[in-house]
Amino acid sequence: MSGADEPGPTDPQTHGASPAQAEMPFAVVDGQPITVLPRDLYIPPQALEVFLEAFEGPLDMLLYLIRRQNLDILDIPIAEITRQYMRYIELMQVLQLELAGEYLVMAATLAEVKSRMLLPRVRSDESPDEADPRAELVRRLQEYERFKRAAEGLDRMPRLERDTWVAAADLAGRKVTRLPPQVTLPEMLLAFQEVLARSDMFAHHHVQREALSVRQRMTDVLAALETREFVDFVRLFRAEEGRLGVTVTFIALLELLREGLIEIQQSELYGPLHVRRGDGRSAAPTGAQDAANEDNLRAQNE
Amino acid sequence: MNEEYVKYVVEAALLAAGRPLGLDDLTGVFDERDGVDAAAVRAAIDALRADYANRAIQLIEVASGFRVQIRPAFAEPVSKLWVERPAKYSRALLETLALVAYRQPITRGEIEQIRGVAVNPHIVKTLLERNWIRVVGHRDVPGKPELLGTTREFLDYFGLKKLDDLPTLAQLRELEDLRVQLSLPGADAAEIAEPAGAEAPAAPTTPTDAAEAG
Amino acid sequence: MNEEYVKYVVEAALLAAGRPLGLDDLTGVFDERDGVDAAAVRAAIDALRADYANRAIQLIEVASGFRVQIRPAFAEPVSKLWVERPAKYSRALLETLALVAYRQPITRGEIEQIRGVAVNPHIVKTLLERNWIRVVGHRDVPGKPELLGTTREFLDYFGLKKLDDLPTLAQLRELEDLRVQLSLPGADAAEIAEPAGAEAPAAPTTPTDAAEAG
Repeated sequence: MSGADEPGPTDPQTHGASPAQAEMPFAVVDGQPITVLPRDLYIPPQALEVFLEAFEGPLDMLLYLIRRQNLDILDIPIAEITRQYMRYIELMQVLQLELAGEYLVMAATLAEVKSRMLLPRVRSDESPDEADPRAELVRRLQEYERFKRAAEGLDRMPRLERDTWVAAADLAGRKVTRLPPQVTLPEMLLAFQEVLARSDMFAHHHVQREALSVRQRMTDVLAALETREFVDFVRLFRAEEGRLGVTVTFIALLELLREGLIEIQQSELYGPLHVRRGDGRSAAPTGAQDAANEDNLRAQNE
Repeated sequence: MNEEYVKYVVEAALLAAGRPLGLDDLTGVFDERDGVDAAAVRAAIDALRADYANRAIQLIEVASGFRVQIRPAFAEPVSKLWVERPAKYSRALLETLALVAYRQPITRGEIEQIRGVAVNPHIVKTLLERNWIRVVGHRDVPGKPELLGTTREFLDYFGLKKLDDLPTLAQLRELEDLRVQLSLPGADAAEIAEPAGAEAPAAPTTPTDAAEAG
Repeated sequence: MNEEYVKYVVEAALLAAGRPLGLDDLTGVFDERDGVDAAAVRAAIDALRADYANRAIQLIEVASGFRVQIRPAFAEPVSKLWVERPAKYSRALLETLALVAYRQPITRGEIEQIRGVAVNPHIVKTLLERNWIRVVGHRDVPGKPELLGTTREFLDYFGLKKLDDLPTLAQLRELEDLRVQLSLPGADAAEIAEPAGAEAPAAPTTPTDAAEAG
C-alpha cells in the first residue's frame, strides 16, 4: 500500500470506479488502456466476433455500453451512447457478422430519440415521463435488465446434476405390488342381472322378494357348525334379534335341512335338539346336475 | 483431513453415483491436497457401515465396488412404492361373485349350471384371495363340493350392512331403472379401465384409489 | 409404531424411489395395521432432516414431494465422479426460461418483445424437451400463439417447491423517482444499479465467462 489516496493495484473496485464517467478500457495493449476503437483493426477478427456474439441483442448491447461507463440507466447521455452503438454496428458490418434486423431497428430508434432530445422540451407536470424522449427506451432497457438478472439468478440456483444429485440406494430384487381391481356395486349388479337374463330362472321367478337374509343366515349357520360337533339348537338363535331374526334363522335351518347340509337330532322325546353338519345320509340331491335342478326349482318356488 | 468430512463425502458419493464405486473412485473424489488415501476411505466405509447398523439401508461390497442398498428385510415395505395399476375384473368374475352373494351357500356346479359355462378355477381363487367369498361347508353329495358364501369383507367393501341391502331380484328386473337409480358412474368405470402395467412412478393416484376402495 | 422404524423406512423409501415422494406415497409404504399416518411420516421427515444437519446429504421438499439430495456445498468433491462437465445453458436459454418462469403464461412474441431479439426455435424446443416448459394454452389473438408456462419438473430440477420460491424480480424504477434520488448524495446506489461496478467488466468478455458469471 503506497498511500491512502493512491488505490492499490490489487483493488479492482476502486480502480474501475474512480473516474466515474470515464469509459472502461476496452482493451489493454502494452499496458495502455484503449478506450476508443482505432480505425484499423488491432484485435484479431475472430476474437472480436466472439466478443460481439456475446450480446443477446441490441438491448443487451446498449445495456453493456451504459454499464461499462457506470452510467445511470435513467439518465443516459443519448448522443454519446448512440455514437458508440453505431460504432459497434459498423464494426459488425465490417466483419460481415450476421447482423440481426433488431440491431438496425435499435439504431433507428436511437437516432430518433437523439433528434427529439435536440428539440426544446416542454415539461408538463401531469406526465413528466412522456416529456422525456428516452422514456420508452429506458423502460425497455430496465425491463430487459430485470430478466437478464433473473436469468443470472436462475443460473445461480442449485440445480440437479450440477450442484446437487438425487441420493439413491439400490433396492435389489424389487417387486411390483399388484393392486386388486376395484369393483362398484352397480357393476356387480349389472353382471348378475345379465346372468339372470341368460338363465331362465328369471322368467320362472314368481316371488317378489328374495329372502337374502335367509341365505346369509344359512351361510352363517354353516360357518358356526364348522366342526362336525353337535351344537345346541337354541344356541343358533339370538334372542336380541327379535321375532324376525329368530324366524330368519329358523327358515335358514329348515332350508339347510332340506338341502341335507345339516342334520338335527333329538335324543329323547321333547328333549333338546342338536344340530350338526350333514354326513350324507340325508335326503340330499345326488349330484351337481340335480343340485342345479334343485336350484332352479327353488327359484321357482320362492 | 477431518474423519467426519471424509465419511460424509464418501456417503454422498455412494448415494449420488448410481453405481458401485471402487476405492479408486472414492479416493479420487477428494482434492489431492487433502491427502485422503485408500486407507482413510476404508475407514470411512467401516464407519458408515457401523452407522447403518440399525438402519434400513446397508453398505455392501459387490464385484465392482461399494454401494448403498436397502436392507433386504426392508424390501417389503419399500417395494410398495412400485404399484401396478389394477386391471378390470372380468364379467365372469362379477357374475360368479353376484351368484355367490344372491344364492349362497352355493357350489361351483350350481354356479356353472346357472351361468351355462364352466367356472374358471382362477376366478374362485381370486375371490377367495380377495376375501370376498369363503368356503362355508360341503354339500353332501359325491365329491363333496364346496359350498361358497360371502364374507363380512364383501359387505364392507360394497358398503353394505347386511346382505338384505342388496337390491331384490324384483328390483333387478328393472335394469334400466337400476342404471339410473344407482347412477352407474361412467367415470368410475373409466378409472378402473385405465391401462394396467404402469408402475407407481407414473401413477401417483394409487393411494387415492386405495382410499376410495375402503 | 416405533418412531425409529418409521424414520428408517421413510429414509429407505426416499433413497429407493429415485423420484420425489409425497406424504401419500410415504404413508402408503406402511402396512395399514401399523397405523402410520401423515403426521407420523412428517415427524420422521423432520427427524431425518435433523439427522442430516451436518452431513453431505439433505432432505428437501420440491414441487413433487420430498427427496434426499447432495448438499450443494459438497458439489465440488461429488462432481468429480463424472468425467463430463454438467451442461451449461446459454444466456439466451436462461433468459427465455426466466421470462417463462416469471411472466407465465407468455407467448414467444412477448418474450421477443422484452428481450429485443427473435426467440431461437431451438431454445424453445430444448426447453420443451427437457420438460421444463410446456404449452399451457393459446392467446386469443390472431394466429392463436401458444402460451408457455413452466412445469413441475422445472421446479424439481431447481429444487423449488413452488413458483413463489423463485428469487424476487427486481423492481422497475421510475424515471421521475430517479431525478429526485439523483439530487441526493449517494442516491445512485439504488437497487438495479447496485452491482454496476462488478457488472460492467463482467458482462461482455467471452461467452464462457458470461456463463460462469451467471
